[in-house]
Amino acid sequence: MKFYTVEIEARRRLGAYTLLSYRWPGDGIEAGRFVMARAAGYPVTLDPFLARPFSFYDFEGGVASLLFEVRGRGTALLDRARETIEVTAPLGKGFEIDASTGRAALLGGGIGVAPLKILGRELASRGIDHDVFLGFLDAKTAAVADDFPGASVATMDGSAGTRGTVLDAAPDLLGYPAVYACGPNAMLAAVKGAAGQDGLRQLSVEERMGCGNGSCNGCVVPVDGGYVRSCVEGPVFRAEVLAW
Amino acid sequence: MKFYTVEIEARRRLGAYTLLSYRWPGDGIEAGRFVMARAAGYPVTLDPFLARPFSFYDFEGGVASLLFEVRGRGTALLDRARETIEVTAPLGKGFEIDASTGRAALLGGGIGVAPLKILGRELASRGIDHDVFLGFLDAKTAAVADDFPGASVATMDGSAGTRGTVLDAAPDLLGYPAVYACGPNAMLAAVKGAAGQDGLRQLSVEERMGCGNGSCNGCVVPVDGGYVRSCVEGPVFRAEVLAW
Amino acid sequence: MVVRERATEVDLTVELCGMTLNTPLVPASGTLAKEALGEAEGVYGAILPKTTTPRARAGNPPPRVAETPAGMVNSIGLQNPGVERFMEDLDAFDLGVPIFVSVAGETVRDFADLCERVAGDDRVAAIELNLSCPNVEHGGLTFCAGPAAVEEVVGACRAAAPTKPLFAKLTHEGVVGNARAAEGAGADALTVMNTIPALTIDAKKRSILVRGGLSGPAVKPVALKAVYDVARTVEVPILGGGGVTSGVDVAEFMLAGATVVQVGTASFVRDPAEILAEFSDYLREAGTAAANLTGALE
Amino acid sequence: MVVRERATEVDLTVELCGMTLNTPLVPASGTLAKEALGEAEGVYGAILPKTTTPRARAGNPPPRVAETPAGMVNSIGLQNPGVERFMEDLDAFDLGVPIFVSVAGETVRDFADLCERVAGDDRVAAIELNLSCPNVEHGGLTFCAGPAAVEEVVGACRAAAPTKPLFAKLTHEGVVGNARAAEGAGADALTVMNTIPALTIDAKKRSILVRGGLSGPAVKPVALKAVYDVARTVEVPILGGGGVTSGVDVAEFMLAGATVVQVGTASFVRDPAEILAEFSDYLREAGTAAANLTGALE
Ligand SMILES: Cc1cc2nc3c(=O)[nH]c(=O)nc-3n(C[C@H](O)[C@H](O)[C@H](O)COP(=O)(O)OP(=O)(O)OC[C@H]3O[C@@H](n4cnc5c(N)ncnc54)[C@H](O)[C@@H]3O)c2cc1C
Ligand SMILES: Cc1cc2nc3c(=O)[nH]c(=O)nc-3n(C[C@H](O)[C@H](O)[C@H](O)COP(=O)(O)OP(=O)(O)OC[C@H]3O[C@@H](n4cnc5c(N)ncnc54)[C@H](O)[C@@H]3O)c2cc1C
Ligand SMILES: Cc1cc2nc3c(=O)[nH]c(=O)nc-3n(C[C@H](O)[C@H](O)[C@H](O)COP(=O)(O)O)c2cc1C
Ligand SMILES: Cc1cc2nc3c(=O)[nH]c(=O)nc-3n(C[C@H](O)[C@H](O)[C@H](O)COP(=O)(O)O)c2cc1C
Ligand code: FES
Ligand code: FES
Repeated sequence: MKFYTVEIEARRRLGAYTLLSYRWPGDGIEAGRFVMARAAGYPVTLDPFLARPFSFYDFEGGVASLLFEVRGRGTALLDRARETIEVTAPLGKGFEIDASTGRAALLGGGIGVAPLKILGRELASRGIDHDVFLGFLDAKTAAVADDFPGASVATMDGSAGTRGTVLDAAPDLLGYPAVYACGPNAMLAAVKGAAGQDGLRQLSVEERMGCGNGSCNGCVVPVDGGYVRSCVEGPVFRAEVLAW
Repeated sequence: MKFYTVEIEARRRLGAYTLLSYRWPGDGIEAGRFVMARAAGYPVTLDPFLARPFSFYDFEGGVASLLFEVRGRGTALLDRARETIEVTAPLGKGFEIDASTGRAALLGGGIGVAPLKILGRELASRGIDHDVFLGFLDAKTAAVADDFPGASVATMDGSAGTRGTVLDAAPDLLGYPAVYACGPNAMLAAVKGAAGQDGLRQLSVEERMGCGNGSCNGCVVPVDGGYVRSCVEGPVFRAEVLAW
Repeated sequence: MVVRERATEVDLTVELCGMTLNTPLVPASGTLAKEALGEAEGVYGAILPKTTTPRARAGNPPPRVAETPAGMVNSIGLQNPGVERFMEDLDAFDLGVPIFVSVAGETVRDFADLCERVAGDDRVAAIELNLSCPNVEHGGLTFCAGPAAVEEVVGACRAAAPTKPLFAKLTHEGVVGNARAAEGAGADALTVMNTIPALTIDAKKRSILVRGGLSGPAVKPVALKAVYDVARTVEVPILGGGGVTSGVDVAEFMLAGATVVQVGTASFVRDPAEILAEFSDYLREAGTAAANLTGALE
Repeated sequence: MVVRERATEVDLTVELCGMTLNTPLVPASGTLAKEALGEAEGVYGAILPKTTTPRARAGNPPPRVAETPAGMVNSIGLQNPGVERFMEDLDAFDLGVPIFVSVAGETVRDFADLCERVAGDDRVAAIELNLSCPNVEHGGLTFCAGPAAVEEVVGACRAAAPTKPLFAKLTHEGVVGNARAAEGAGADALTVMNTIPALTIDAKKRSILVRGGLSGPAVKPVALKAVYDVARTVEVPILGGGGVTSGVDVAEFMLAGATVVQVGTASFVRDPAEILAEFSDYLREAGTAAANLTGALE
C-alpha cells in the first residue's frame, strides 16, 4: 500500500472530535470512501504498525478533511501530529447517489457522523433534498452537530436534543426513498430494520482493517453465502446485502 | 528503568552534530556519566524499543545538554523531537578527578568529544590545567571544535587541522600525569598504548546497551578474568583494567 | 518510473528452480489481492496469490485481524472460492512474470489432488504447499507437525506433480527437521516461514480477540534464524520471509541463505516498490548483484 | 508513594504454591540487577535474580544485545559468579518479599546438585529451573527439547529438593507437551515462557550481529498463546510472561491463565511501578481483585 506524506492544512476541535485537513491534489474523494491514515510509519517507527481507516469528512477546494475520535494509540498519535501525516489515496466504494430517488434521510451515530457532511454536500449538488439525524452519547460529543445546520439530534443521556438513539430523533424512515446511515454496527442493524426494504438503503460499516486494499481479507462483513471485504466491496453496502 | 519527560530547552547544530539541552532539577550530573534518552516511548510507541545512551556534554545553571550524531533511527527521532524528550536520571561511573595529579590531556575521537566539555569545566573548577586534542573524519565533523577554544585538531582527510588521527595532533602522552579519552574502541586502545601505564589513564568506552542500569549484562567490556558491565562499572574505566 | 530506472543499474535477477526471476521479491501468499496488483508490477519477480483449497471456503467470522507490537495476528481461515473458480480467475494475476500457486487441503489426498489439478495448467510456474493447516486425519495437528507428516504430504504431492517446481512452506517450529524431510521427499525449494501461532486478548471485554498467526516486523529475528538454520541443513533453495519490511531486511534474509524473499504484511503499510528501491540502493552501495548475496555472510 | 497508595485500594495479592505474594508481578530472571532493586521495592511480589550455575561463567563476548522491532535479542551466556558466590550475595536481594532462585546446569546432575544446594537455604522461597540451556550430554539440545528431557531433569530436581516449591521454566516450542511432562515429574508451577531463539544480521558488515533469544513486546502474542494453551493442559499454577509492558498486558496474561506475571525486558524501558499502577487502575475499573483474574476469560 502506498502512503503519501501530506502537510496538515488545518486542525480544530469539533466538540469531542478532531477535524484535520490536508491538501489532496488527486481525485477520487467521494462520500463514503475512506483513507488509511497514520501519524508516521516506516522508517520512523514500526509501532503502532497498522494505519487506521477514516471516512472523508469533507473535500472542498482541494482540501480533504477527516473527523476523528481519539480512541487508542493510532488516533492519539494523529491527534498529536503537528506538521504532516501519512495517508493513502482514497479507497473503497462510497455511497450511491441516484438523482431520481428523491428525498433522503442521513443518519449518523457518534463518530459515524463523519461521512455525512460530504454526502450532504454531494446530495445538495445533485439537487437532492435531505434531512440529517444524529445520535450521540451526550452533549459533549453532540457538539459536532453545529456543523450540520438543521440536523435533528438525540443523545442517550438527554443532555442535548431528544433523549434516546438517533432513531428517536428521526421520523418514520419508511417514507424516505433513500436512507443513508453510518455508525456502530448495532445502530446500522436498527436502521436497517426501521427503514424497510423499499428504496435505496445504504449503510457504511466499520470493521477492523489490516490493509485497506483488499489484500488481507481482514475486514469482512457477513453476506448471504459467506463474507465480503468491506474495504473494497464497501465500506458502504446496500442494507439488503448485509446478513445482519 | 524510570524515564522522565523533560522539555527541550534549546537545540542547535554544532557542525555535523546536534546539541540538545533540557532542564534537570536533580543532581548527579558529572563528567563521564550518561543518560538513556529517547524521543518518545510507551505508550506512544514501542519501536524503536530501546533508549540510547548519551554522555553529558555540559551542565550549567540546571541545564543539561547532550551532543549527538545522527546514526540510526533512535538518534534521528531525537533530532526531530520538538517539545520534549525522555531521559533517565544520570547513570554510570564518570571520570575520576584527583586534584593532585597535575596537568591533564583530554582526547576525543569524533562524537567521543561529547564528555570532554563538562570534563574540562570540572577540571578547571578544581584548578587542573588541561590540553584538549580532538580527532575527526573531516572538516564538517571537526566544526564542533569551535566549542573547545585552544583545542588541537586532526582530521583523517586533512581538511582541518593536522592530517591524521587524534594522536597525530597530540604530543607525547607519557608526560601527562592524567590522560582522559573518549572515542571509538580502536582509538581508545591506541591511546592506551601511547599513554603508558604511569599516572591516571581513563577511557570512556562505547558498548551497545540494553538497560543502562546493570540489569541486562549486555554492555560488557573484557577485563582480566571475564567481563564487566560498562553501564554500572563504567562507562569510564582505568585503562589498565580493560583487557584490550 | 523511479524503480525501473534504478533497477536497470543493478542486477536484481535471481535463479530459482530453473526460472529466472527479474527481482528476488515475491509476495507472501495471502497478502496481495487482485485489486492491489498495480503495486506489484515491476516489483515482484513472481506472483503468488492466496492459498486455494479443493472447495470454496467462507473463512472465519470477524474479527480476523488484531494489531500487536510491530506486527499483527490474523485468522482469515483460508477464505477462497475453491480451486476451480480460482483457476478460472488466474489470468487476473498475469503480470508477465511467473505465477506460483499456493495450495492447501485437509488431507494428504486433498493436497495431491490439488497438485495434480494445478500442475496440469501451463500458467502455473510452481506450486507452494501451505503446510500450516490442520490435517483432519491427524486430530488437528498441522501438516508440518513433524518430519513424518511433512514427508508424507510432500511425497504425495511430488508424485502428483512430478515435473512442476514444488515448494514446501514451513512454520518455524521444528523447522530444521521438517526442512530435511521436505527435501528428502522431493521438494524443489522451501518457503521459510509462515506465521507464528499467537493469541490476542481484549482485557476490557475479557475475551479472546483473535487467535491466529503472528506476522510483521515483530517476527523478523525468528524468521531470520529459521532461514539461517535451514540454509545450513538443506541443498535446495529457500524462499525466505517473515517480517520483511525494508530493502535492508531483504538483504538480511538473502545473507541468511534465502534465494528469494517474500514480502507479506509489510505490503499493508508500505509500497513494495520502496522496498525494492531500498534493496537496489543496498546492492549499489555494496557493489554486488542480488544473486551473489545468498548465504554470503562472512 | 503513589504506587503504595493505589495498591491499598485494590487487592493485588495472589497465592502461589502456598505463598501469599503482595502483587502478582515478579521480575523475569536475568532482567533485574542488584543495582536496580530500588525500582523493585513495593512493586514485585517476589524477587527472582538472574540464573545461577554450578561454576562461575564469564558469559559471551560482546555484542550481546541487538534491538529488533518492538523487542531485542540477547545472548548473555548466563554470566554469573557461580552458585556459591551467588548465595553469599543473596541478602542483597532481600526486600522483605520471597526470593525465588533460578538455576541452570549443563547436565541433569548439575541441576539436581544446584537444587539440593539452594533448597537447603531458608532464604530461598522457591526454585525456578531455567531449562533453555544446552544439555551437554545430549548434543547441545536444550533441557526442554521434548517431554522426555523435561521429565528427566524435573524429576531429578524434585528428588533433590523434595519440599521446596519448584518451577519449570519453558520455551514456547513444544510447550504443551513439555508442560505436561514437567507437571507429571512434580513441578509445582510452570514459568511460560522464555525467549524465542532468534538471529540478527548486520547487512552492512554482512555478519551475524547477535544470535540469541528474542524478548520484549514483539513476543507477547506468542507468549499469551503459550500461557493460554498450557493453562488448559495442566493443573499447576503458571508464572506467565514474555513481552509484558503495561498493566493491561498483566491483565491479559492473567486472563490467559497466569497466576503470577513476570516482567522482563520492559523493565529496561519503563519503571515497573508504572506497570503495577496501570494494573491497579485496570482492577479498579473492572471492580475485581487480582486473584480473580486468572483464567477469567468469558
Ligand atoms: C471504513 C471506516 C471508516 C472509519 N471512519 C472513521 C472516521 O471518520 N472517524 C473516526 O474517528 N473513526 C473512523 N473509523 C474508526 C477508526 O478506524 C477507529 O476508531 C481507529 O482505527 C481506532 O484506532 P486507535 O489506534 O485509536 O485505537 P486502538 O484501540 O489502538 O486500535 C487498535 C487496533 O484495533 C483497530 N480498531 C479498534 N477499534 C476499531 C474499530 N472500532 N473499527 C475498526 N478498527 C478498530 C485499529 O485499527 C487497530 O488495528 C472508521 C473505520 C472504518 C473501518
Ligand atoms: C556510555 C555511552 C555514551 C555515549 N555517548 C554518546 C554521545 O554523547 N553522543 C553520541 O552521539 N553518541 C553517544 N553514544 C553512542 C550512541 O549511543 C549511539 O550512537 C546510538 O545508540 C545510536 O543509535 P541509533 O538509533 O541512532 O542507531 P541505530 O543504528 O538505529 O542503533 C541500533 C541499535 O544499536 C545500538 N547501537 C548502534 N550503534 C551503537 C554504538 N556505536 N554504541 C552503542 N550502541 C549502538 C543502539 O543503541 C540500538 O540498540 C554513546 C554510547 C555509550 C555506550
Ligand atoms: C492476512 C494474512 C493472510 C495470510 N494468508 C496466507 C495464506 O493464505 N497462505 C499462506 O501460505 N500464508 C498466508 N499468510 C502468511 C504469509 O504468507 C507469510 O508467510 C507470513 O505472514 C509471514 O510473512 P510477513 O511477516 O512478511 O507477513 C497470511 C498472512 C497474513 C498476514
Ligand atoms: C538480557 C536478558 C537476560 C536474560 N537472562 C535470563 C536468565 O539468566 N535466566 C532465565 O531464565 N531467563 C533469562 N532471560 C529471559 C527472561 O527471563 C524472560 O523469560 C524473557 O526475556 C521473556 O520475557 P520479557 O519479554 O518480559 O523479557 C533473559 C532475558 C533478557 C532480555
Ligand atoms: S482491510 Fe485488508 S482486505 Fe480489507
Ligand atoms: S546496559 Fe544493561 S547491563 Fe549495561
